[in-house]
Amino acid sequence: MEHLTQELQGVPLNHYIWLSAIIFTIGVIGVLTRRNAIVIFMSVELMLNAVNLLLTAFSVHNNDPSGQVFVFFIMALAAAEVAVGLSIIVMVYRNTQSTDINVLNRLKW
Amino acid sequence: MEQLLILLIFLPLAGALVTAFAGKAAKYAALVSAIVSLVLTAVLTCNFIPDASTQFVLNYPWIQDLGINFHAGIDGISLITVLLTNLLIPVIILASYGHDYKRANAFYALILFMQTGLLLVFTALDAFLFYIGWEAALIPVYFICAVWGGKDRIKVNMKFFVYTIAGSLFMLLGIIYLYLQNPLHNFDIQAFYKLNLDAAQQGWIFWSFFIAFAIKMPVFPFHTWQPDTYTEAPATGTMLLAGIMLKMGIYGVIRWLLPIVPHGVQDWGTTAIVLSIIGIVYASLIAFTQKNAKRLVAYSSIAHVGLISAGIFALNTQGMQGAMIQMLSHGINVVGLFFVLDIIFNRMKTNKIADLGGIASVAPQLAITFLIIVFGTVALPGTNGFIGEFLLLIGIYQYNIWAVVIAGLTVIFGAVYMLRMYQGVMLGKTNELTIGFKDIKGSEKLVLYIICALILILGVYPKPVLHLSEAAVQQLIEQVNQKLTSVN
Amino acid sequence: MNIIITIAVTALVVLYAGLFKAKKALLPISLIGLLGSLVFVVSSWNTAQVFYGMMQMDNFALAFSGLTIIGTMLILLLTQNYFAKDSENIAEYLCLILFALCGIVIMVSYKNMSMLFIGLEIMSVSLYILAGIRKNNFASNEASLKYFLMGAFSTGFLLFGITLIYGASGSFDLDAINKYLVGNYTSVSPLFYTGVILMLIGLSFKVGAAPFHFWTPDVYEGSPSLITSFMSTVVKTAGFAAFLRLFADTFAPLHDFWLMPLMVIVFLTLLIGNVTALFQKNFKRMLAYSSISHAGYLLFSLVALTSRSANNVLVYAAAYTFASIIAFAVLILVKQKTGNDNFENFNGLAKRNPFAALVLTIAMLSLAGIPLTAGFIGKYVMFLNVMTEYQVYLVAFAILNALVGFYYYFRVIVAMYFKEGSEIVLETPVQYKVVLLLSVAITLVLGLYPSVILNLI
Amino acid sequence: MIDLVWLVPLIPLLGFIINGLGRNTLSKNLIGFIGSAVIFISFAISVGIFFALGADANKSHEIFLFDWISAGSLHIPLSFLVDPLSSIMLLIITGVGFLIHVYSIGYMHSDEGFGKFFSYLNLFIFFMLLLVLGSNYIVMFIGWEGVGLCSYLLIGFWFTNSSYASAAKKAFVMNRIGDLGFLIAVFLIFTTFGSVEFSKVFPQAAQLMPGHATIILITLCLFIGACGKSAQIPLFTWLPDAMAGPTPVSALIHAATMVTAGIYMIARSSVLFDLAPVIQHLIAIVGLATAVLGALIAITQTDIKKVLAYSTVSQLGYMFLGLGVGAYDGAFFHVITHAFFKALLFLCAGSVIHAMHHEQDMRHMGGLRKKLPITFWTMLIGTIAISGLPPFSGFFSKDEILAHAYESNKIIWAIGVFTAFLTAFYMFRMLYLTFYGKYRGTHHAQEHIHESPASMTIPLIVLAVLSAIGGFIGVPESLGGHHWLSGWLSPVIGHHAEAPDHATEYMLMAISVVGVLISIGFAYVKYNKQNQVPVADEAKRSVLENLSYHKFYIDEIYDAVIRKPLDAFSAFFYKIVDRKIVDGIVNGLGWGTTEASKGLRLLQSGNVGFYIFMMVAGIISLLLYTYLSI
Amino acid sequence: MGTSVFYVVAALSIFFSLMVIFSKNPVHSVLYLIVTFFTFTVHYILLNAQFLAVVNFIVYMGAIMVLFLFVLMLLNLNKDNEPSKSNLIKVVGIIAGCCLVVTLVGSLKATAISNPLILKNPDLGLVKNLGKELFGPFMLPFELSSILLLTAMVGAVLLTKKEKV
Repeated sequence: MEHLTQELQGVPLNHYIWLSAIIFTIGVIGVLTRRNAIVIFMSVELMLNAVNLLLTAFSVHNNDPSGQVFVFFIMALAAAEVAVGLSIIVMVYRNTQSTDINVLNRLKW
Repeated sequence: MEQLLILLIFLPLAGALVTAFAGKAAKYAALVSAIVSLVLTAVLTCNFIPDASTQFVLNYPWIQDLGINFHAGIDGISLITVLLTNLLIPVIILASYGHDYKRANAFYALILFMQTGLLLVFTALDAFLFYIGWEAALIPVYFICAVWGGKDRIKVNMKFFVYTIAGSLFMLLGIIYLYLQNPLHNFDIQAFYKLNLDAAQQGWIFWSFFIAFAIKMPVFPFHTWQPDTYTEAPATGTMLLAGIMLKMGIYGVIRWLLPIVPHGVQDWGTTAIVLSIIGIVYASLIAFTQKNAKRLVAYSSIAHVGLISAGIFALNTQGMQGAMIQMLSHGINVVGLFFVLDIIFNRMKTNKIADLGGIASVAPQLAITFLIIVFGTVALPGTNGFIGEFLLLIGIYQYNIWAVVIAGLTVIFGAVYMLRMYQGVMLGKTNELTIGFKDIKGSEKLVLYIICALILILGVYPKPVLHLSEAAVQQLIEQVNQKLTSVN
Repeated sequence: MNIIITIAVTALVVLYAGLFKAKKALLPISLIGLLGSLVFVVSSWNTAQVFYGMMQMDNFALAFSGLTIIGTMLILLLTQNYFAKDSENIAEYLCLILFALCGIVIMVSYKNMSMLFIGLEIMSVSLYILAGIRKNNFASNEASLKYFLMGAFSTGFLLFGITLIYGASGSFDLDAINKYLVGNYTSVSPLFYTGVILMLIGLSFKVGAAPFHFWTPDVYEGSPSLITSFMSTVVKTAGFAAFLRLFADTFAPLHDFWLMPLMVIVFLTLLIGNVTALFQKNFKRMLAYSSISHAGYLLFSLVALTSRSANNVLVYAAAYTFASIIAFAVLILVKQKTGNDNFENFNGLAKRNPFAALVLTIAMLSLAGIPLTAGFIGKYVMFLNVMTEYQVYLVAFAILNALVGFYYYFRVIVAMYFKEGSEIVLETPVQYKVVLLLSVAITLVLGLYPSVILNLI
Repeated sequence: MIDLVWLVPLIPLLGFIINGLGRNTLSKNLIGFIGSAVIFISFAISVGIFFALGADANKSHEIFLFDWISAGSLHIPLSFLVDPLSSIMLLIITGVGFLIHVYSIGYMHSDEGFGKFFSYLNLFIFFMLLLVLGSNYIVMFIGWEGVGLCSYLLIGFWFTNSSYASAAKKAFVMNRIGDLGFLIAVFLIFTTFGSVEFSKVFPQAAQLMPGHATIILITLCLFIGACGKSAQIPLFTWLPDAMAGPTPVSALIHAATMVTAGIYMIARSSVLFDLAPVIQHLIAIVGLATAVLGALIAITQTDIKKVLAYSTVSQLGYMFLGLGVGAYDGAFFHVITHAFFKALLFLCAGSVIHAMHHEQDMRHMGGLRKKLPITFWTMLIGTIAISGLPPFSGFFSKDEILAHAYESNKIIWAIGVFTAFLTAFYMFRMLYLTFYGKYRGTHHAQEHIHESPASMTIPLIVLAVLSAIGGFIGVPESLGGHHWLSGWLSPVIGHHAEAPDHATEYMLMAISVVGVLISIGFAYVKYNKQNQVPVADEAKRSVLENLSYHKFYIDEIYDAVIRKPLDAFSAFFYKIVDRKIVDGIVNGLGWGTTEASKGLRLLQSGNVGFYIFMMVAGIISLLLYTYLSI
Repeated sequence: MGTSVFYVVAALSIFFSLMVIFSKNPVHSVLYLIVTFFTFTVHYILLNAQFLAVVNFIVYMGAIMVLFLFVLMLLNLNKDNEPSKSNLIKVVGIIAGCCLVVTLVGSLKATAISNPLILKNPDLGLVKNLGKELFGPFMLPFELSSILLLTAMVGAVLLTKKEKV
């Protein structure tokens, strides 16, 4: 473990940024292209995780634990959000028998 | 003595509250309030020393953080407009007695509320207070016109409201700008007078103010709200609009535009005069063939106001004094005209000239009073209209002779459309409709007699009124000229 | 601190009271709790306490807390009989509102990004739920899901922004960030700029500024009116307080950088909010668009950062809050009688219920920004604020929009006074009367004598 | 006595007020009495003033009443000026006015609006007196417009007839056109001389060089004013229409007094006009043209009042001719004599009309000589007077003008004389058609024809006497007189043209008298001997006759050139410019916003995917900005 | 081998996350997401953020993903019956995504920060260290997140429980 981490110290910070940005964007693309609310939600989780990773990288870079603490909060939020979000989806499904977001267009204009 | 002014300004507000809860007695309560105001104004006028100073000054901090004070006072110019307001409001209230308005308490309360707004406008020495009054006068009249108006009232009044408030918001922009320029960071008019703005600044402040005033007056081409609104509004609303409200614009120009941005006026005054004069001819021409008498009078009002506006921008004592007295005269005359048309409308349910005619044979009293008002409007010597028009024209003449030649067409055109209307409505043979016309009586008679008396008295002996404002007007013009010569 | 504790404890007490079926006691308990917190607000005035370096209860925070608490109280007063007919779980609703209020108090007082995040999320999650509490109502479902999906999405950007700022400055603490900015003014990391922009996006979403406003009309319309009133007043106020704390203080050194995007946002927000509101048939939806436009005006305080910016937001938010509460209160009354939110239902209201009509008129005048109402003072200070930097074109544009605003606000007045409507008599319950009277009194007092609030912060 | 001059206008004003207020309550006799009495009192005072002035060495008295308007440097007092010119005008106005008032008692006796009529007449007298008494242009202007008002009221007296009402309006509007000229002249005077007081303006003006541009402008404007009031080309068409009013009105306002106000004004401002020879020429030409035109039209008219009206136009042209050639006193002389004989003629015509039950068409008259003897004889005197046969009044005044014209320009004189022949012709044509030949009306009407009551005939007789002898106030030196009038007016009208030498004058007189006699003979042959009667309206006429009969189509031309284009402009401005363009822009803004609203709200598609896409687009653009700006 | 582990794992992360959004069956998406999260856990370990790695493993993969799967099964969505959006929208979405990543990275000028990541304090991500931080300066947010969780709890119950009507 010790060894492994020592080995990895050569990765430039901007590669982490790239990675996070790419994964974040993949999440965004997911949100943009999918119609299933649950999958969209999963894409959002992907975005959050990208942020988490970047935060951790910055935390290490800055040698500051608070970044990792923040990740912890984000996870707590994610948990809360998942609970609420999924119950909303379930509730909607009960009424519409669907999780397709395109069904949700009664409120417009 | 300051208490007198406080009382004067807020009495109508108190009256409005009382009236709002007076139920059936609302119209009497309103009249009493208005008459008390009139008496107060008379007392005030008697105590007024006709020099250039501002008297009865009130100055209380109001919104200190923003440099806003309740700063009001009366000088000769204000006094004329205050006089106009408090003179016409009772007349207008009395004139509304022929109608049985629904929710009369609200109706009369709104009138009185508006009176406070108007008085604020006419006495404010703090730009913010002025603006507040400006808007406070607008809201009630909007409701008066929109609730009690004709069938097209909603759309028309919306236009009126949005149009006027558009102007006033740009004025607010100008006021804020002046406030920011003012090192004292307040809205005091004297401080504004002392500002040294460069020509570009003055130019755009001129426009931000002028558009607001031009819409209110209205000056061509900002006038199109006016004929519709006048036509659709209930008679009382029309009288308030044409008789008093319109003077807010004129007063604004005199009090706030000329002394604050003299260079702006110098640069753009010609444009303003040209617009005003175009308005005179244009509106007169349009009035020629109007089929609805109310609309005709509306256009005539544009023409008359154009003359006043041109006279003010001519920037000399005669023009300005003419504007002062013409404000009063126009207020009286136009109220009279609209009242007569209202009497006719009340009875005949129409103001279409073609439907009327021959009323003079069945209602001689009305015919005579109407005639006097018409001739007051066409500025026959011996009536109030003449004094103002004469002074205005002489003022414009000193500005430019060609301006007066064109503006003077109002003398001819006014006679043409007014007499056309008079002939169409009153003369000729009676028709099936007008044969049953009942002559005026009761409150109608009283109102018309008062109006005619005012027309003649002012026409024959205008000196006391002219005297009231003379010193103030002269000081104002000197002030402007000084500013023009001192800088640049 | 004790404000949050009081509110949170109240929420828990309410939750328990709900368990014990003490329905009658719920509202009083909540109100007493809020009153208690209000007392704390007043008592800690001018103390500027800092808690754990995380929360700063300065006058800014206290003033906004006070405003949001009062707003919440008024809205809670409207809950009488509101939920009862379609749910048993009133305690939970109240509890959620109070939790959201907790989040709001955090949002207005945070001194650390983590607090902002937590506060924002407490509030948002509560609102996701509250928007959907009409479980069988399709609109409510839709509102809830839309709000949730888009909210979660925008949170991602907000977090990314926080991350980048953290990456650049090495801290979540606002003071430290500000110190970093001031210290490295010439060499601020590019990460930071992007972070600022992303945070701008995230917060714009929360306050419903264009082009991140799309959730607003749908969610406002679909949510139960009471919740909408909460969202559009208290929540919006909180959003702006959060916005202000971050941008007006911490990011102030970068003002030149984020001014441009902000201006674009302001222009778009004003335009879309006002112009779209014009053609609405549904009163609630119109209010939603109007709230977007008000967001535009509120952002004026950020266009020109002056010592008064914060207070201006407070004034504007107060004016907007009370006027909106009136509007929603009357809307709820009308809707309970007629079943939908369309303008036609307001036809002839002046006859059916003159009091409500008058009060709503004043509210509309205030929203439109007519003098002698609080709304005018709000707009005025905003205009004044940006005029100090001579943003003449912005103000001119705002004026044009305000004109459009007059048009749609007056539509309500027109409907109430000038149109003939059904003869259904509309009664005003006592609590509604209290709310309406209080709000209208505040609206007028602020309009006539705004000094009471002008120098609060 | 002179200090009491304010009573002169005030008393008629009182009469107006009493009659006006009591028009429905007082009896007709009382109204008639009051109405006439007040004028008589004024007349009496005027006579007193006249003699007092005659006895006074100082020929000019200003009586200050009160300050009327003052604004800045402009001070306009209400003050009166009593001098030879105004004192003589007072006499004419109150004297002739009184007679016409008396006449009206009889003439209007059966009219419903008797009280109203008298109050209007009194008001007219008041304004007319104000006009002549004013010591400055503004007071004059008050009277000037005031008489216009009364003219409007009295022409439209029978307003139920809408063409009468239109005639009234036309009169007022045309007067107003002139008034604008007057007003501008006043402005010019004020700015040039710093005052509008006669006593300050004229001495200053006398210092100026002749032909000074401002003076020319002032006099031109004044002349435009005079044209309106005194019915000169191009503003004369209102006067014939003004015959719509009751006949005493035509006599008083549209013959004797008001229409001569223009001459009075120019005579009053003679100092100014002397400095503007160009304008004087213009006046002469316009006057002459008007005289000819009026006479030409009068030849073929069939309405007895129209003949007199065009004759008035023509005579007014004469007066202007006189003014134009510098014979101010001659013109003024003609004003006086014209007041006598034209008032007489109108009143006679009124008497005829009264007798014929408001029949005015001469084609339905004839042979009235026996039934209306007094009317006939008085009218005969009037006709001779206007034709200019010595020693009747018209001869002297007309001759004086012609003599000066001859001095000024021979062609002008020739045309003037020709016009005089025409005058004699159409006047005698009228006389013959009315009083000679056979009665051509209905039998029913014939039975009711009777001489008018005494209240009408006495004024006729008085006026006939005046017409006959009135000329003796201005007998020229060539005929052994010493032209009292000229001497009397000399303090006011300082400069006046030299009369031609006696021999020339005799020759001129001879030519005109002979010519007139021939014309009369011509008329006699045609209308008495041959009993020719003008053909019916629709009958065919020769081209010239047609032109004359249709008044040279001037009304129609005005209608086509001025009124119709103006109305078309009005409609255009209203319907196109105002509604479509100016209002269209305003409404278009509103419409555009609404359309924008319709469009923009489609953005809110309800589709979450779309919303998010838009958000992403926004985010991308903001990030792009960031990329570009750092 | 050095840093290549990171790149391999990173590639895997990207690959699986792409699979998440492109697999038609939601259940497959969830499973790919779990795998993606696992790669994240590896990243955390590589960054020596052991506590986070554990939490990520437990919370995300253990709790959250199971919840997702549970809901999917509950709602019977384990078929790829999602009506897919039109290709146009997909293409547009992808293009938008690409633009986003380009602008995002571009605006970061990330290439400028090429200094390698150095773990200055190996204990940074250890529980002890984080605990101190969490119960020290971050005490308040930590406590307050309880409200968040409570809210979520109440909300979840509220929304999914059947009303007695």
